[in-house]
Formats: sequence, C-alpha cells, structure tokens
Amino acid sequence: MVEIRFHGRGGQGGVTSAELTALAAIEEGKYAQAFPSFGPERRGAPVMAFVRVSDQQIRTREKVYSPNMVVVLDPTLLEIVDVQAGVPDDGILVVNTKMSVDELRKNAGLTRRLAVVDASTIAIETLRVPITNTTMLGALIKATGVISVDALRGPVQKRFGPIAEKNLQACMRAYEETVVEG
Amino acid sequence: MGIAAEALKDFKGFHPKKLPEREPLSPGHRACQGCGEVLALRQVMKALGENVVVASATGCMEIISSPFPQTAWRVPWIHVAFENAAAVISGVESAYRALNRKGKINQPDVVFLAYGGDGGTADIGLQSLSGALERGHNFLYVCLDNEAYMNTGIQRSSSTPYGAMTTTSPPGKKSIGQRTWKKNVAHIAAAHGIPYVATASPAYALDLMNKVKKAAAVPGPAYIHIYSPCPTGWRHGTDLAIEVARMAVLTKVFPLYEVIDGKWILSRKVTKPKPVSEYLKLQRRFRHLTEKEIEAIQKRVDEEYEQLLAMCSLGAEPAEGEESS
Amino acid sequence: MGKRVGMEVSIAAAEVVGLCDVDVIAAYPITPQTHIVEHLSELVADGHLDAEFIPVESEHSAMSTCVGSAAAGARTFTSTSSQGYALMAEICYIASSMRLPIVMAVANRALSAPINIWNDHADMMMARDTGWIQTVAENGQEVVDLILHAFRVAEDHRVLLPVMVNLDGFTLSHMIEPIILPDKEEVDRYLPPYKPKLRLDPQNPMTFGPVGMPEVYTEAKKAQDEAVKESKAVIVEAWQEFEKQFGRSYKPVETYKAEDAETLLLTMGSISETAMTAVDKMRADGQKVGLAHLRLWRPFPAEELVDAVKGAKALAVVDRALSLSGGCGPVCVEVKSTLFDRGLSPYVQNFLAGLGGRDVTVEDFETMVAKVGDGLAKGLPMGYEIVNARE
Amino acid sequence: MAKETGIVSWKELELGCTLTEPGSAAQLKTGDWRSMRPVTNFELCNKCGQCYIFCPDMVYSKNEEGYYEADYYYCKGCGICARECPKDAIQMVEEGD
Repeated sequence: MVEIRFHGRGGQGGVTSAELTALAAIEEGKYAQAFPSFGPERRGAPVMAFVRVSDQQIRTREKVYSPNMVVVLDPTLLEIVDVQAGVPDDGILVVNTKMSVDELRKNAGLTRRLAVVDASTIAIETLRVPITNTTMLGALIKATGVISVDALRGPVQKRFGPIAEKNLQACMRAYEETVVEG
Repeated sequence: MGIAAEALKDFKGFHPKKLPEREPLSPGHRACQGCGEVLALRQVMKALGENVVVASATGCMEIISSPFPQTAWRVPWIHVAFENAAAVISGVESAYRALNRKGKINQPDVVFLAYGGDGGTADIGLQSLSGALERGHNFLYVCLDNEAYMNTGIQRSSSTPYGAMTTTSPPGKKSIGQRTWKKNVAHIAAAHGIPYVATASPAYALDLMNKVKKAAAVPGPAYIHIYSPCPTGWRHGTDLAIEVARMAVLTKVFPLYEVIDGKWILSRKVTKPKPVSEYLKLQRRFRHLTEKEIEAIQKRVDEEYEQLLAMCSLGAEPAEGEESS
Repeated sequence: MGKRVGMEVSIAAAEVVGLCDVDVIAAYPITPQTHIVEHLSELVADGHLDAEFIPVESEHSAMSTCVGSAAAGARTFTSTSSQGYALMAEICYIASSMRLPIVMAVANRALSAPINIWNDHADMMMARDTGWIQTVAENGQEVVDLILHAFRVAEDHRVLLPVMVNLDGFTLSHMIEPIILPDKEEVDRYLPPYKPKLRLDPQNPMTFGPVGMPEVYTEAKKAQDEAVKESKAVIVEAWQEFEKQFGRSYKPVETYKAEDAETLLLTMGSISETAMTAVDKMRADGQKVGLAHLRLWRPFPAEELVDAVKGAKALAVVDRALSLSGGCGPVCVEVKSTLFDRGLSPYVQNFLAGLGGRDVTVEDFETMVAKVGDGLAKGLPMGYEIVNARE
Repeated sequence: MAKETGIVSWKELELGCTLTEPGSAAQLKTGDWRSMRPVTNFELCNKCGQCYIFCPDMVYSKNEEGYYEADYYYCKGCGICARECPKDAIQMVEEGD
C-alpha cells in the first residue's frame, strides 16, 4: 500500500488532486481511499489531502502519518509547512517549483528524494489559471507511476467536462517536463 | 389578479340557513363546558368537510379529542408534538403531492389543515409555522387563540393580552399582570407574502366558515387566526364565550379582516365602537386593572385599529391629485 | 450487476436512496451530513429522482415532516448529524412509537461543547433508547448496502419501525473509495414497493397519536419493545436475502480471527477496519487476539454477542461516546449486562477512544490489548479509561 | 367492553396506538357533566339556528318541522344557547326539576 499526501491551499485543488488519484486507481481495479484534512480552513489556507492506493482491500481508517509520496502544489508552502513530516527515508517529494532539484534541496532543506516541475507556468500557459492540481498529477505519475495517465482520463473527463482536455494536456506536459532525481 | 383572487373569483359562501350538517369533529369530546375554542374548531371542520387531513399541535384541542381509546375525529388526524403541526402537515401535503404525481394514489383534492393554540403557534411553533408558510405548501393553518397556555393551567404566552392575569403573569404589588402587548401572528403570517390570511371569530360563525372555505380553495399556504374564548382561563361564565367574542370585535380589540394576495380588507368596519372596558369587565382575568391601565389599553386598541384601517386603505385606488410627480 | 466505481461515500448514499424510489426527503444541512442531502437535491433537481425534496428550516421540522410524510404513506428519507440529531430527538421517539418506517442516515459526529464537527458516536448513543433500529457501517459499500437493507426492514409489515443507518462522519462520509452501486432492477428485486399498513386517508379515517393515559401507556411501550426485539429476525432475514442476491454478507455481530482468540477487541463503526489490521499485526506476533464488531446496535444482538465472545478470557471494549461518570460507555454497559445475565464473566476493560475526531490507530489497539492482558494477569479492577487524554 | 374502556392487552393495540374507529368519542355521554339543562319553548322559537351554530358540543339538530332539538346525551349545560337565543326561547333549568 502506498500513501500520498497533497499540500495545497484551500481552493487550489489539492483535494481534487487526491480524489482524481484515487478515482484513477479504482479505475485500474485497485483499491483506494481519498480524503481531505477535514478542517475548518477556508480558501487560501494551507490544506492537505490524502490518498491510499493498494492492490488489496484497504482495512484502515487511520489518518496518514507516514506518506510514501508527497505532492506540493504551491511552492510558497515550502516556507510555512513541513512538507517532509513523517515521510520515510525512501519516500519522495514531488514539488511545483521553478528551482532545480539541487537548488530546491539547498534552499528548502529537503532530504528525501525529489521530483520538480514548474507546474505554475504550465498551468498558466495551458489552462490560463494558476491551478496546478491536474498538472501536478502529471508530475506524480512521472515520478512514481502510482497511477497511469490512461486511468486518469475518465475521472478528469467527468470532473472537468469541457475543460478536461486542457487539463489532460497540462498533465501530459508536466509528465514530460518533470525532472526526477535518480 | 393574484393567485388567491383568481381562485376565489367564483367563490360562493355558505348559506346561513343551509349550513352543512356534517360534523367532522364528533360530539363526545371532552372540552370544558362553554369552550369557545372547540366551538371555533367545530365551525372550521364544518366548513372544511371530510376530504381533509388534520395535523394537531399539542394542546387543549388535542387532549380533549383524542384520549385513548376514543377519538372525536371522523377525519384522518395526527398529533405529533407541540411545536410542529405546520411541519407535520408539510410532510403530509408533500407525501400526497408525490404519491399523486407518481400515480401511487389518486386523491388530488384532499385539503390539509394544521391547527394549534396560541402557545403552539405564537411561541414554540412559530419557527415551524414560518418554515411551512415560506416553503409554500398547500395547506391551511388555523391558530385557535385563547391567549394563554390553557392546557397546562393558564400560563401566559406571547399572545396573552396586556394586563391579563395568568398563573405566570399574576398581578401583584409590583405587577399589573401580563406586562407585554399581544404578539400579532396574523401580521407575521401576512409578512410571508402568502396568498391568504384572515382573522375570524366564532361569534361571527358564517364569516368564519366562509374564510375557512376560501382558505381551503386558495392554492398555497393560508393562515387564519381565530379568537377562541376560554371561560376557564379567562374567568367568565360558561355561557359567555360568544358574548365575549362578539364584544372583542365590537370594541375593536379583535378586528376581523382578510389579507388576499397582500391586499388588506376589513371584514366589518366598527363605526361606533364600544369602550374596551365593556370587554374587559366581562372577564375576571382583567378585574384587577385600574382606570389608568384600562385607558392605556384603550389607547393601544385605538392606535392598532387606525393602523389596520390605514393598511386596508392602501389597497384602494389613490385619490385624484394625490399622485406624486 | 452494478459497476464498481470510485465515489464519495455520501454521494453513494444519496445515489442508493435515489434508486429506492423514495417519495419524500426532508432535510436540514449539518456538517458532515451535507453532501448526502446536497446530492439528493441534485438528483431531484435534475429529474433523476421523482421525489419531493423539502428544505426544512430545522432538523426538528425535518423529522416532523418525515413523520407527516410517512404517516401519509410515502417512502421517506432524511439524514442528519450530531446537534441536528439532538434537535430532532424529541420527534425521533414519536416516529418510532407511531411505527413509521422512516429511514435516516446519520453521519456520526460529536456533540457540543466544545463544538466539534468531527466523528464519534455521541449522536447515535443519544438515539439509543428511541426505539429506532440502528445499523452501523464500516465502509462505503456497507453504507450503500445498509441503506437499501434499511428500507426493506423498516417497511416490512412485521417490523414497521424507523431505521437509522450510522456512518462515521468524515471518516466515511467524505471518503472516496470503491463502491458497487446496485442497478435499478436489482434494487427493485430486493426492495418491494412500500405498502403502508395504516395511513392518513380521508377514505379510511384514523386517529394517529392519541393521548395515552396511564391505563394504556405501559401496554403501548410493551408492544413497542416487543416490536423492536422481534425486528431482529427480519433484519437477519433481510441480510440473508441480501447475501443471496448481492453476495455480500452481514450479521448482527461479526467477528475477525475470533475463533481461538483469548483476548477480543470489540468495536463498532469504521474503526473496526483499523482494528482488523491491528489484529493481523498482533497475530503475526503470535498473540491470540481477535475482533468482534457490532453491525447492529438496536435491537441489541445479545445472543449473537454471547456467541461471539464466549470463548474469550478478556475483552477490550471500545466506546466512542461517554456516559459521564457511569460505570463505562454505552456499548460496554450493554456487553457487561448481556454477559452478566448469562453468568459469563470475562475480564472486561472499556476504552473511550476516538472522541471528536481523535484518530484511533493500530498502535492504540495494540496498547488496549496489552492493558487488558496486564489487567487480567494482575487482577486489576475493571473499569474504563479515556484513551490518549493528555495529562 | 375492553375496547370502550381501553383496558386491553398490549397484543390488542393497533400499530402505534392508532385509533381506527372514526368518531368513537360519540359513545361518551358528556351529558353527565351537566347540572343545568336548556329547555326550548318552541312557541317562541323562530328557527334561526343560533343555538345550533353556537353549541360547542353539537347538541342541537333540526327536526322535521325545522325546530332545533337538544340531545341531552351530549349537552354539558354551558348555557351559550340560552344566552344567545334572540327570542329568549331557551331557559336553563336545574337538573332534576
């Protein structure tokens, strides 16, 4: 079983990222859970969302304490949130940033394996809004392979309707541009 | 033309000599001797007939009509609790709407009545009533106002008139009895913009029955506030309910009017009103009042009646030359 | 056969209600129940569900409206949580006493104060003595299955009682997970059309809710108590039918690795799944630990409970609501009473856990089992503790 | 008699204590509450029906000649009819007289 934690700001689509990931995994025949961090936070506040994916039925309702994968949707969160909290040594952080892996490691003091992509630029160029949820799913897929782009297609279609194609484009472009540490 | 006016354009009232014989509320009920409330309810039910479902709030009319194993109801009737008759009838009406639409029943003409006393209407049930009026259910709500919690032993409500003695507004060295003015629920109902609101009195039985018939004919919510003398709680003779109810109208204490599609219409204009003291002196609940307090009540009654007249005149065409430029 | 899809559990709950040909829904929004009624209002707005959706002005009116609707012979649904339940509680007693087959989903949430929107079982415990049948879901699939089951049980003429389907707020209600929604034909096969036994009908007038004086109140309550007790057979029968048709099995008390267990955890609701993981872990360490979990809370399945726990030396009973200063939490009261009546006296410790959304972890269950083992070995007095309350 | 008195076994209760016989309260003899009885002098009566429409206990009904007759089985003796009769045709007299 893998556990994923998404960091975003309220209204940026972190919860949607988590939901789409779980829906894609279920589409692939796997078991999955997605849930938000059930808080009173409103638009703009740092929020988290969680996903579990497994080949077997998932029999736990614990919170996610030690995510194998962390996705950071907003680079400004790095200064205010410990995005690495609980992540085991072999875990990976997938970060929306204009920095390279080396710069990010140095500037943000991160010690786990990293994957970086300038998702904000991709989102603005492709979707005309700085909402990086589907874009960052491309990065997550590239970095971890936890789900496939094909499985994501259906849930994205259902969620975004007329703008689904653009979201998938952003996702694909992020997949191409994400740099994953070896 | 508003929806109420449209529904009432061919309205025919009851003929005073040919009132329906039906008594959907049967004799054998256990109301007090000379109860003005059960009389009002009897008149309501005579007007409505048998194709009706009734929801009752807790109160005298519930207790006296339904102690197991006998019921005074010849029509389907439900009592659930004190504060929710309007919500209960919302459910009944909605169920009928859904079941008729879905072809599960074929009973499109059933009338829905909810009633409560002043406590169940003006106090604890006001929220539920407001919700049901606002949602636009097709029902009639009748408040049988006997101006205190009679069922529990004559405690004051927000509908108890100024100065009245009740068991929780006793007159004493530091109190004249009820210290607040009566809440006007008919006005509150009218403020919901529902198609039909009226006040009625069992002393004017034909007027009452015609208003009930109109309320049932109007689509959407209707509200009738009925003045319901209580010889036990008001401390008057068991033969005086009608006399007191009539005097309430003749002294302008309880004016009769309708609000049809938001248009206020006086049912009967009191041109030579009797002094309020004539009304008060019939009831021992007011006997402790001094001249000064009676004057204050008279003043208030006059003011409220003037306000009502002003509201009724609003519906009239503006006189020539009064139009502002 | 329904298709396996990922969806939020609340949406799935609303979808299955929609499949059940409900006639009237009356509801008031309260977190974390909101998504259920939002989606139902969408189904009605879009014409997918032919029902009256009544957006009432309070939970008290929600249940009052449901009572009116059910008494008029309509299939009726509502949903609430926590404070909302508290407000409607008065009418819940009446719904059950009037024998009205209303179905209500409760997204379980803690009661104020302090105000807390998160999950525990305070609301369903407040409903304990109302005479409602109460079933408890542990995952999203069970929410769907139990709602369908609830309509069938409630409307069975041998039962005619309201049914509350409990699902943990957020932990289940806001979870996206795989769900198999039945298709309409399957639902229709399992759930016959509602035929009310008594109904508010001018063609056959009856008086609902008369005054019950001392001469009859006792008999009325006796009849109601018998009805609630008797409902268990129909509940079980409806689950057996469900298994035949859908292949998923439900029992009043379910067990996990309990056959030879010396220590049993006893849970209710979604933490049961976490408890299974804890049992697996402890079994891997060679401990003889198992789990009994309650699927049915009312009527209380006493015989089934005894069958499930009679071989165990020690029980760790987890409650998710308090009975302040009582001997233990409400589930444990029932467990102890049931065992005492039958001369059984295992070592029982009660753990008040997961209050107001506090997580209950695998490690917590391991600690409980260790404490019970320790208490049994040392002969420590039985009692309760509020788990993880910081000193 | 069990049905009239309500002294029944719990097994005999209708679902939710629902009462299925409409208007069964009409069996109750509320006339027992009365200490005064209304007596109508039909010679004074103008058949206006005030006694009928103002009676809280549904006591009066029209006979073949159009006069309103009291059913003492229900009459509680409140006296409204006597007070409201415009012709003073109704007198309240003590029971037993």
